[in-house]
Amino acid sequence: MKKLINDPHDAVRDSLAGLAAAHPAILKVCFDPVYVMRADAPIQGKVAVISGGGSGHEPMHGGFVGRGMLDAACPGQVFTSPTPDQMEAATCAVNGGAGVLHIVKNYTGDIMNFEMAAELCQSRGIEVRSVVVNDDVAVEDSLYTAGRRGVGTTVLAEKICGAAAARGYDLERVAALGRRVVANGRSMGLALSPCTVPAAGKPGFVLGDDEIEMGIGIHGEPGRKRMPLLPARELVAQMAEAILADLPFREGDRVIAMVNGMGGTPLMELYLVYGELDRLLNARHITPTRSLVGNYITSLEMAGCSITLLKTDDELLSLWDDPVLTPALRWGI
Amino acid sequence: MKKLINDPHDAVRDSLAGLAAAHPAILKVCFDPVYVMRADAPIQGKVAVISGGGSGHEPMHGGFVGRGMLDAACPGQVFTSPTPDQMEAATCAVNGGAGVLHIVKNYTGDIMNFEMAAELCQSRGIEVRSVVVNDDVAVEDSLYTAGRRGVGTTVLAEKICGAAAARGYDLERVAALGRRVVANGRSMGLALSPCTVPAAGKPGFVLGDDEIEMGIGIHGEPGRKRMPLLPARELVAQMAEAILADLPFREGDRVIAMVNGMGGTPLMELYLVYGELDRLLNARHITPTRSLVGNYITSLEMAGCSITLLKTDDELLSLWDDPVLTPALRWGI
Amino acid sequence: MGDLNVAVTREGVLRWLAVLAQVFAGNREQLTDLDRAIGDADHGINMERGFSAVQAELAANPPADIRAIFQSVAATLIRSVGGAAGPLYGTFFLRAAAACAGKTALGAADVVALFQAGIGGVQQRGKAEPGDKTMLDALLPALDAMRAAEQGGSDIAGILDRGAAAAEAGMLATIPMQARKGRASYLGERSIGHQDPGATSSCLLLQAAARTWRL
Amino acid sequence: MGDLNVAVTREGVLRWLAVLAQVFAGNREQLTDLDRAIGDADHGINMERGFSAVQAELAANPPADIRAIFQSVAATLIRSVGGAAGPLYGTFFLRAAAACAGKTALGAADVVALFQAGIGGVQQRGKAEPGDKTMLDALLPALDAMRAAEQGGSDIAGILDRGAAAAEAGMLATIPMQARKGRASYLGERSIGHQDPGATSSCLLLQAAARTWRL
Ligand SMILES: Nc1ncnc2c1ncn2[C@@H]1O[C@H](COP(=O)(O)OP(=O)(O)O)[C@@H](O)[C@H]1O
Ligand SMILES: Nc1ncnc2c1ncn2[C@@H]1O[C@H](COP(=O)(O)OP(=O)(O)O)[C@@H](O)[C@H]1O
Ligand SMILES: [Mg+2]
Ligand SMILES: [Mg+2]
Ligand SMILES: [Mg+2]
Ligand SMILES: [Mg+2]
Repeated sequence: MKKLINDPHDAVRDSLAGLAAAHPAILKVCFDPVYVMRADAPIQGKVAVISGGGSGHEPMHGGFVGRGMLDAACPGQVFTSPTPDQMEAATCAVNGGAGVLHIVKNYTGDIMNFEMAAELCQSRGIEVRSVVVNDDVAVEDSLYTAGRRGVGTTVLAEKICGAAAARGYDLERVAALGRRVVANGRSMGLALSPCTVPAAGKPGFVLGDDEIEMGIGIHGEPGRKRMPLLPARELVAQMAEAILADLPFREGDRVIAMVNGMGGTPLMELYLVYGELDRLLNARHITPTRSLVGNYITSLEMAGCSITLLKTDDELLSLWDDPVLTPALRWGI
Repeated sequence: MKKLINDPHDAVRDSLAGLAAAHPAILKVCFDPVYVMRADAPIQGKVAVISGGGSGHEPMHGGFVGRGMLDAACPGQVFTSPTPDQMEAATCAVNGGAGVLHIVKNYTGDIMNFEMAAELCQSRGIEVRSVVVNDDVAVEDSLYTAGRRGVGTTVLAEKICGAAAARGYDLERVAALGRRVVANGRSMGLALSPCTVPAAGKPGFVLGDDEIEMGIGIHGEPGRKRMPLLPARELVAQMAEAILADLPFREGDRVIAMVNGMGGTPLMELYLVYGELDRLLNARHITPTRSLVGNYITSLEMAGCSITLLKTDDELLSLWDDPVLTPALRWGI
Repeated sequence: MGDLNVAVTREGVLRWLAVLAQVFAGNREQLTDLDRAIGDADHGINMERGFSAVQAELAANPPADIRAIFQSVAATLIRSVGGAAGPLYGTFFLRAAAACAGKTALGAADVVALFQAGIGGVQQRGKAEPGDKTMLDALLPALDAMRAAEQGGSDIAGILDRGAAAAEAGMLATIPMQARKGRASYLGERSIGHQDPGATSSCLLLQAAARTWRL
Repeated sequence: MGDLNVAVTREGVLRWLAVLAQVFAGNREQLTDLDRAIGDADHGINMERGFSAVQAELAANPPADIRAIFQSVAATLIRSVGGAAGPLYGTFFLRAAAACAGKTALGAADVVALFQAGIGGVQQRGKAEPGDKTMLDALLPALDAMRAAEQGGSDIAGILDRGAAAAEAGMLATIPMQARKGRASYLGERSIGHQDPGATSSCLLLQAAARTWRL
């Protein structure tokens, strides 16, 4: 394991210290319990939007804290959900009296820890609503399982809910909007290589020289299948077909299209993937009205990518375009 | 070799097609010869700023084309300098009558190809000035060698010269500014793992399990020495010391500090490195007034990072803060 | 309710927790490897972090009685483990604490009541069913076995021995199961053929209890 | 000035270029491997790309005479090779073209003049000195040898043979050199012990010429 860290046990903390040092005007980091919050929080009268999850997915979520997006983020250990005390402290710190939205990715651990936190916050008299993101079409959905994983749509939900909160939407409306984003967003990913949790010291899985994992999760969880590496065009087609068929997306739809790197994929390849996706969408008469290409929800140094499509309407697009000022997403300010 | 590409020979083109598709409002891509240009170029009366170099360093340079930064970028084959016809075509396309600045990294190939292009442009009656970036302290400077490589300071020079051109500085002033940035910027990098040029199919070098290359170039060129992987704090200290001693930077200096990922390094590690750098600079009473943490000048999927420090003054800082709208660097717009 | 000489005392509980810290440190790799196969390769790391944090907290703020110990354990696990295991084992000890209210030592029936409350809490928090390939597939058979042993007149050591044996059988029985809860459920059929990490840590928890009170 | 039957004609030059395309395709890996050791692992790729582009261009737009061929080669190399090799070999052929102005066939002295002009161009463009561990360390000895052979009365085949032999010796002599120009110079002492890729491609260029006119 080769990593630019000091001690595996301090990696998350040391990294957060760097995040705080790099962006003092945007955010600050509190330790014990650990959370990242807007430098100017709480904003009185504004709904606060919070997210959190295991670390190792940077810039998610800490890199999305700032004006027009998250009020706070709670990073857990690498690939391990944060604990209720973190969400409780963050919720109390950023509550501006208008209630707090928790954006939660659908993993058993995240769900349970956020649930416990929400109970604790409610008992302190803070209104909390939760939106659960479960957009990964790689996982067969079923009433008899933990359901689908939350992946790329989380980024879009955080941006759009953050914009709505900044506009003054009330808690119910921001939560409803979050659910609408989740209902209209779908994702799928693949891995070319595994990643290594610092404290574990060895890769979470092993792939053959020409093998990829189609439908990979963001924690290195296995996906739909192992298969040989194919030309990018065919891999994009497989991912895009699965996504398009699922909602389903239809001719005439306008989408926000994200091509996300898993952490170890060169931008050159991500743009190549975007080019293939763009071509495929246009052939289906689906319009990618907005794009996002880069590392947004990663898995440490994993090589691979994911595609997220969000079917939009005028309201979602206009919220998407609203100004945002965070370490990882910034425009209009 | 596992890459998200179709055919190694088309990788650069396919990726540029994706860049164009993702950012139609910002830039367009011309093929034959290949260059990326601002969607709204030429801007009459404005000095145009152009850069170029081998591909594989994305987002550099194509990702820096847009308002407030580059008017055009000329991407070569992977790790191979572009050819004079590209620079000539790009220069003609973006020339707004106020002359064109070429920002060139100090590699023999880049120098010679840009030189030939400049001759061709001058013979067409276009005023061209060149700024050569040679900021890599890893290479011993000497009159008897090709000199130092151009690395991270290139990004800062492109931003600052682009801002100056947008403000209406004339060609001589923009060129002089570029030289001032080069004179005040220093960089050094290291690699944890190699990278593979698509057309070559195998890694450019090999490192042992616990070995790193200190002073790596951005094409996988060997650096100062092979050495064992040390804790990030010590690696940062070695890089920072080499940089600080070189200019030299002094107590009281204000710097723009960039921690750049080589392409395969998780953001978590880059922020950790920034944290260590910030601590070290503060201990020396050098103030990192602005920061940039992420993948800006990469080497395909190489794992590793580089540090760039630019000693600034009020003019440089204010130009740095000017609005910029490119795929990879954006603020104020 | 059993001979008080072999009852569960404050000291016994502390010994159990000390053993658990050792056990999870020693089985860190094994649990993480199991989680690598069908999860995200952190279960052993999570458990070790949690139970070593428990030791630190108990040393810093020694609780007065069994209930307070379990409350401290619950709070520590909840704030230090994270993931699925944190809330689940945290809830286990939270409910166990409630079941020990007002008691300075526990007899055989109290021990069974403690596990019943704790395991009920896991079930309520995680909403898993038997056969879902989770820690419950070790815990529920253990509870049944302990209840039967207590009704059959076993002493505490005997009860815990039977519980540990049943937990081990339940743990092994997770191997052929297809996961329907937790991270392993994303794997669908590919989860078959692997032992569940949480069932394994639950088995270790019961084996440690049996060892503690057997001595 | 040599028997016109063994003079360098338009057809001979085209044959040489066809051989070069094969030679660089066949030595793509070797040249790239040499460049991997002390450069950026692309020299073979660059040379193959360039000389196959030359073939395509010559087929599409057949030039009328030797000078036009060299002009076409120069333009094609300059726009297709990139890196250091593109401008250097491009300049070589640009100057070679100028040296052939007005000639339909070249005699022995013309051949030497051609190489002298071309190599002079490389020197001017790259500003390298002998011993800097570059292609010049193959080209300059070759030029000296060809000049001597021509003065000694050799025919074209003999001149090119001597040139190729000297280029090969020059190429091998780059091994112990420390690079002072080009990408390998960043390596300092670590460039010692490796054969220079550009000197190797220059040697191949001369060997191909010798082979072409020996037949
Ligand atoms: N809903 C649930 N009910 C009971 N146990 C569960 C549930 N979901 C997961 N588990 C248990 O948790 C274990 C995984 O714990 P751990 O690896 O620490 O958390 P995570 O899956 O969040 O990484 C699984 O092996 C399983 O036994
Ligand atoms: N200044 C120079 N003069 C002459 N030859 C040079 C010079 N710089 C580099 N070369 C030659 O170019 C070769 C490398 O070519 P190539 O790999 O195609 O370009 P690059 O170094 O840009 O990747 C070197 O091996 C060397 O022989
Ligand atoms: Mg986990
Ligand atoms: Mg090159
Ligand atoms: Mg786990
Ligand atoms: Mg090279």
